Amino acid sequence: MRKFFVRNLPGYAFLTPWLLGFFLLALGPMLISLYLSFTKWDMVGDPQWVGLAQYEYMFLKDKRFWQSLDVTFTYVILAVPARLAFALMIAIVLDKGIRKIGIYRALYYLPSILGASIAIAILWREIFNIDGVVNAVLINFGIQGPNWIGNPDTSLYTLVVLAMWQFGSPMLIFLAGLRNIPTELYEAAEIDAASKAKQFFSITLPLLAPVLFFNIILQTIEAFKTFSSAFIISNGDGSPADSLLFFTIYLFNEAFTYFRMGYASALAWTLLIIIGLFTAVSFYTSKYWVYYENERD
Amino acid sequence: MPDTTIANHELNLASQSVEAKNTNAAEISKQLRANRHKRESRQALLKHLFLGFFAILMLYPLLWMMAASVKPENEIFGNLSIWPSAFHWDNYAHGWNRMQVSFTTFYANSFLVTILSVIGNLISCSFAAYAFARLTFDLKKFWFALMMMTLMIPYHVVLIPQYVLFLELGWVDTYLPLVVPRFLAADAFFIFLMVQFFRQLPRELDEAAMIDGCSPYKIYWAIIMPLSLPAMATAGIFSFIWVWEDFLAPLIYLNDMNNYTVPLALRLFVDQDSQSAFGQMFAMSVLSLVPVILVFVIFQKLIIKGIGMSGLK
Amino acid sequence: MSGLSLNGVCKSYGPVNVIKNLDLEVISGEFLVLVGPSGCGKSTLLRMIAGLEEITDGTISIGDRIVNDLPASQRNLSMVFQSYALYPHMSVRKNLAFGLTNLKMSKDEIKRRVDEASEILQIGNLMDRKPRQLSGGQKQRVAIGRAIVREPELFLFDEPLSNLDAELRVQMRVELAGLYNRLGTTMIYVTHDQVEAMTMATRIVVLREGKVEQVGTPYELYNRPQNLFVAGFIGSPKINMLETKCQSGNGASQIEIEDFGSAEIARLGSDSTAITVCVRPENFEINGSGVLSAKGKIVLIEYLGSELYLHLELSSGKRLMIKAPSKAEHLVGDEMSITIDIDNCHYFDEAGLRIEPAKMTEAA
Amino acid sequence: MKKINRRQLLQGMVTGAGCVAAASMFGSAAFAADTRIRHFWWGNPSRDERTYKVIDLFKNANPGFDVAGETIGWGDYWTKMATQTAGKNMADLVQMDYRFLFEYVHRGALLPLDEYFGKTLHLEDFDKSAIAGGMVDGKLYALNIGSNSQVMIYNKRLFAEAGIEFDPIKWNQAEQMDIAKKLSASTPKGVHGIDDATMNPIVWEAWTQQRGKTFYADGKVQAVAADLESFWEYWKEMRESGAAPSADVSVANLGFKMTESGIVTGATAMSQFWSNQIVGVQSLMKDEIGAAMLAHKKGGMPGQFIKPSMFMALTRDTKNPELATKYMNAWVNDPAQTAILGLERGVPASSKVRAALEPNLTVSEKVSVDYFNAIQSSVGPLPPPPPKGAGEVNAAFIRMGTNVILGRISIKDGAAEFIDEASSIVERAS
Repeated sequence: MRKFFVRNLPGYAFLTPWLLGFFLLALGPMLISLYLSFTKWDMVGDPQWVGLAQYEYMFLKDKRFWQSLDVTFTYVILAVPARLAFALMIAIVLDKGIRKIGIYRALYYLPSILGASIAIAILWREIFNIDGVVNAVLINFGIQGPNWIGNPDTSLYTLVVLAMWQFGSPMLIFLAGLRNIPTELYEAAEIDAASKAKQFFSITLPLLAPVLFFNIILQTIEAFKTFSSAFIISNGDGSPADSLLFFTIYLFNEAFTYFRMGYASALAWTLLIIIGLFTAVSFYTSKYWVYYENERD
Repeated sequence: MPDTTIANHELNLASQSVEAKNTNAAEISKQLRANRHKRESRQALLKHLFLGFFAILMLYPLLWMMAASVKPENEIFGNLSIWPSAFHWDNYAHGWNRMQVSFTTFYANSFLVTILSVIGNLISCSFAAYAFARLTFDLKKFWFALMMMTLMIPYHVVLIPQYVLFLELGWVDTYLPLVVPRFLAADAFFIFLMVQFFRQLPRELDEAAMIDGCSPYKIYWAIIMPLSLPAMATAGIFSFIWVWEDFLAPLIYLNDMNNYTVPLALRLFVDQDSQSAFGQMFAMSVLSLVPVILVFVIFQKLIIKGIGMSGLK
Repeated sequence: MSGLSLNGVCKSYGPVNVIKNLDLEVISGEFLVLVGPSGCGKSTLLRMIAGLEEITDGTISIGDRIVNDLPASQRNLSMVFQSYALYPHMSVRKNLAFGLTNLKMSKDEIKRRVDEASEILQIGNLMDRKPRQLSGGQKQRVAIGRAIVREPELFLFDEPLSNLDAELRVQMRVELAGLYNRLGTTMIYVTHDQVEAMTMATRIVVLREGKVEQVGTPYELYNRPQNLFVAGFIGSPKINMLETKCQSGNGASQIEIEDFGSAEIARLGSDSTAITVCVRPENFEINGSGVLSAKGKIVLIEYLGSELYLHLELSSGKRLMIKAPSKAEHLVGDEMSITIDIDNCHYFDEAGLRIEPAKMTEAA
Repeated sequence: MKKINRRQLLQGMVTGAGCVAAASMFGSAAFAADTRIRHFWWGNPSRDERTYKVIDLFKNANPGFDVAGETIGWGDYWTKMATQTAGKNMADLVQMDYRFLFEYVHRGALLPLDEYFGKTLHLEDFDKSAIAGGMVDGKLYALNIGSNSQVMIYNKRLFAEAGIEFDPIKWNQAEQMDIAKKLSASTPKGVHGIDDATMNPIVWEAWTQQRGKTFYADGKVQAVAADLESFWEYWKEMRESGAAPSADVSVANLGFKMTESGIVTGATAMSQFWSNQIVGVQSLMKDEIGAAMLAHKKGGMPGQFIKPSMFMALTRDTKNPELATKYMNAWVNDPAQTAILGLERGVPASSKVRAALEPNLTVSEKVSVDYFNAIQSSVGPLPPPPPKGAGEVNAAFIRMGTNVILGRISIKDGAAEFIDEASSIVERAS
């Protein structure tokens, strides 16, 4: 018994703040929302138990649910690779003996600091308008571009571009990762007459795999949870024509605009399970492609 | 082009007699070096041009915003120029005092909340990370998995239950709902970051300290913390930026304008169906970025170091 | 001063048993070296003694106290790590004093001990540096200094010299031996390097796969290895092992070794027919004329200055290592004949255990 | 009792976690609930300034009582309100919008005001129609603090340059078509006559009423697909003739933001708004603007109506309804307070107050008041209160309108599909 305490006391002592926070701020609320997902609750009266009805409606009848899945998955599939590729490209250019790297690093991080302010929403509309900057450039090539944000066929791409533009944090993480690749490896490859492209694919990428993995996981979770930027650019409701109906925006509107907290909770749990599955699969497959230098534990 | 020049040189070199080669060696190597310098500086120039072009692309929105902050109200929309026809600097002065409560108060509130939150994050997350990375106890893996899962929770769902909790505690319209969760390690990202960092520190240090008579508590304080300054700085800066910009929690929990934080105050400028004050809103937006940019610029080297040492390799 | 005893100590990680029911008595004041191939559990054993590793079963006692559940800091011992484990953020002085301040010792006493240690190790000029400003050898000294200042009952060393270059290693070896002579405290020292073990130990423990193979003085281990493993592990270059057919009769045994022919020796203490004869490289007579002689061709010569090692290939294809005086003139490809020095052979049965010839037993 | 125990338990749990110090540092100041009320509104800097002044006046006049003003922008207002409603922590008085009023009343979040008539609340000088707008099921749930009506704001300079003369109160849809075409033809390239209303539910609602129906009746959708087809065909002609901008330009302003309307960006010569936006639109423009009614249907019924633009409502969570209604009363009747509030929230419903404000109006305020007075005889009755789910139907209309304007669905199919969708939304919500 004494041994049990000696063994566990320090660990749990240090874990106490987190455990408290976990139970009070995460687990408790999540269980409440799990309960709510089996009820109908308009946030004013008392919740009414409806069993699986919310989930049934979601999967069998709700076209907008499937639309929101479509939008979210398309976004995740486009934006995450685009942002990471962009971040990696810039990081590689910055990593190779550039003077004044600090200035560029700061400049490139700035858009990420701007986050999802009202200013960005207004600006983004100005840029992608029918007579905005993008079309002004395109007209020089004889192309009359559409209204990028207003057109349901193109609106999602403007958000992908926004995601690319705010590539600051993955870039920083890549930069740190590149720092840790020993130069000797490139010198050895140079002697082995490997081309730059070959060097990238056979040295940089494999050695960066853990960093890449970390970035992919975090960025994908973030992308699934995308809210602020899409919210302000789509007028808060996923317009035009539901083409920006991200899962979180749908969820938010169901809860806070249409007072369907029960249904919103069911949506939330569905999202949680989707992200959870993705993460589990990523971790499971990672051992086949992520190479750790010092495999331990 | 430069490559062929060098190749020619080398051909010439080969054709010359050995003696001539010796006498000319110094001169030729000087020439070769000069060529290489030229080629390298040309490459560097290209790189700088490329990076500079991108930087401008990156910067344009910020410049536009700064321009909008001094433009006449009717010039802001439908106008992509970053050079205003007239400079309304008074947007800044007027914006600062436009509300019932001056921005001085909003800044003071924001700093109070942000600094307390950063401290809370650093203490509580490093506690949890130390336990996960260094101590042994039952169910460790189970808790770790749960901790990772909290990263995935969509915030809007827990909003209502959390609100009810804080309401029951009588904490609404105080800073407690904003600050206390940070003292309870609510932000799992930082725990994860620190766990990665702590794992990189040699375990022998802990063991040496154990033999030197340190309890786990003292090891945390006397060994792990002093060695984790870069990681602490990284977490501190990220949490500074995120808390400073956080808007949803202050919106939900703060009622009295005297308690508002800067991002919340910015939302007071714009109304959908009557007179808005966009110029002033942009002026204050620009000012609200200043602390964040300063923190980033001053500490960015530490961030790189912090991430670099966090074992993400 | 107190001894240390391990009784029936076991350690397992899940299903893997790293230490198997191990008994060991450490005599107070001795310099005990734990040696063995990597993975034999020697470091684990040391860490269990230190209290850094829980023990699965059995007891560890220091003096009369059973210390199984005692935290490392209360076992009154100190440890020097392979990586030195100096606190990177503290000056050398602070590194030395850190453990003492944890004991709430008076400032004067701390200063006295730190100064003394710095004098013993001659690191007075380094006291205000940080570990990263030190060379490998200096770090090593500081690490030892940190161990000394605590004035413990027991010193533990975990391969402390393996990160040093060859020259420094020899130097530190001498210094450590000097330190031991000066302090006279019990020391337990883990290494995989048998030279370190042989030169410093008062006793050596040879470990393999979590079990003690033999405990003894360096002389005993070299001259009377208890089994084939110890015979093969101790001694450099490695001992030569020869498969032998043996016929034991009354008062005598007849052995037959391939390439060498057969001979009659004193009766072996076993009726086993398959015996392994082990001969150290220095126990061959070159161009000798004994009973057990063989001819071979030199395939490689290692010149060490003071002596030569000849790699000899016998007609059966078996290779032997022979030590020769450095003055001897040999060339690769030369044919030569050798004779086994029968009096300095070791015999092992099929189970790998040592067998004594009768006359030697009588002699002993 | 039970509630207090639960609170104590929670407090014990958390303070036990070592937050005692922090809690005592920031802990909420204890206040007696019955001498303090909270007033929550969505605002902008100038509205907030006026409202806080009014609060101070009230506090000075009523020593011993406290009013806490809480404000945030429109977009965030409803999120916060929903959270507070769920937490049973609504402010005593909240600002309400017509489109959300019925949702909140149906869910039981608001209290009727009838019992305070003649006691703390005096509405003798109010227009009857203005009071009616806040009635639900025969009870007054929301007090009108400003009225408005639909308006077509037009750019006087462009109209003058094109040489257009028209009667802004009487004009009909055929005339509107001609004027818009003429404007497009005679203004510089890129400027069109009118904003496309294909996606505008407000214009569509007026169109329905002009045809003798209302969007909803008896809590069900009454509008029919045929009317919607004719509406969309009308605007299709506008678009295809160039009288309205191309679809690509029109879809840019789905949020119906003032700053992105055609008249403000300069893309068109007229745009549809609510009349309380006139002052705001003028502030964003260099050209002078005028106000016209939405074009009538020749020989049809009136499509426009006068609607409360904002209400003040008493919530379920109030602790002191007497004080709250007293505050409300001063807000709409007290001469000093109404003078400060002015027209900022819309035209006041009290004739006495309107008369008192008259002499001090600015130019654009005068445009707005004149317009309001001019339309009185040309508007129809306020349509019946929308059922639950009306907000969602609005959003569905915008979605379908977007698909129609971009030709992603035919007008016929779009109209049929929308009416179906609207019906099922209303059904699900009830």
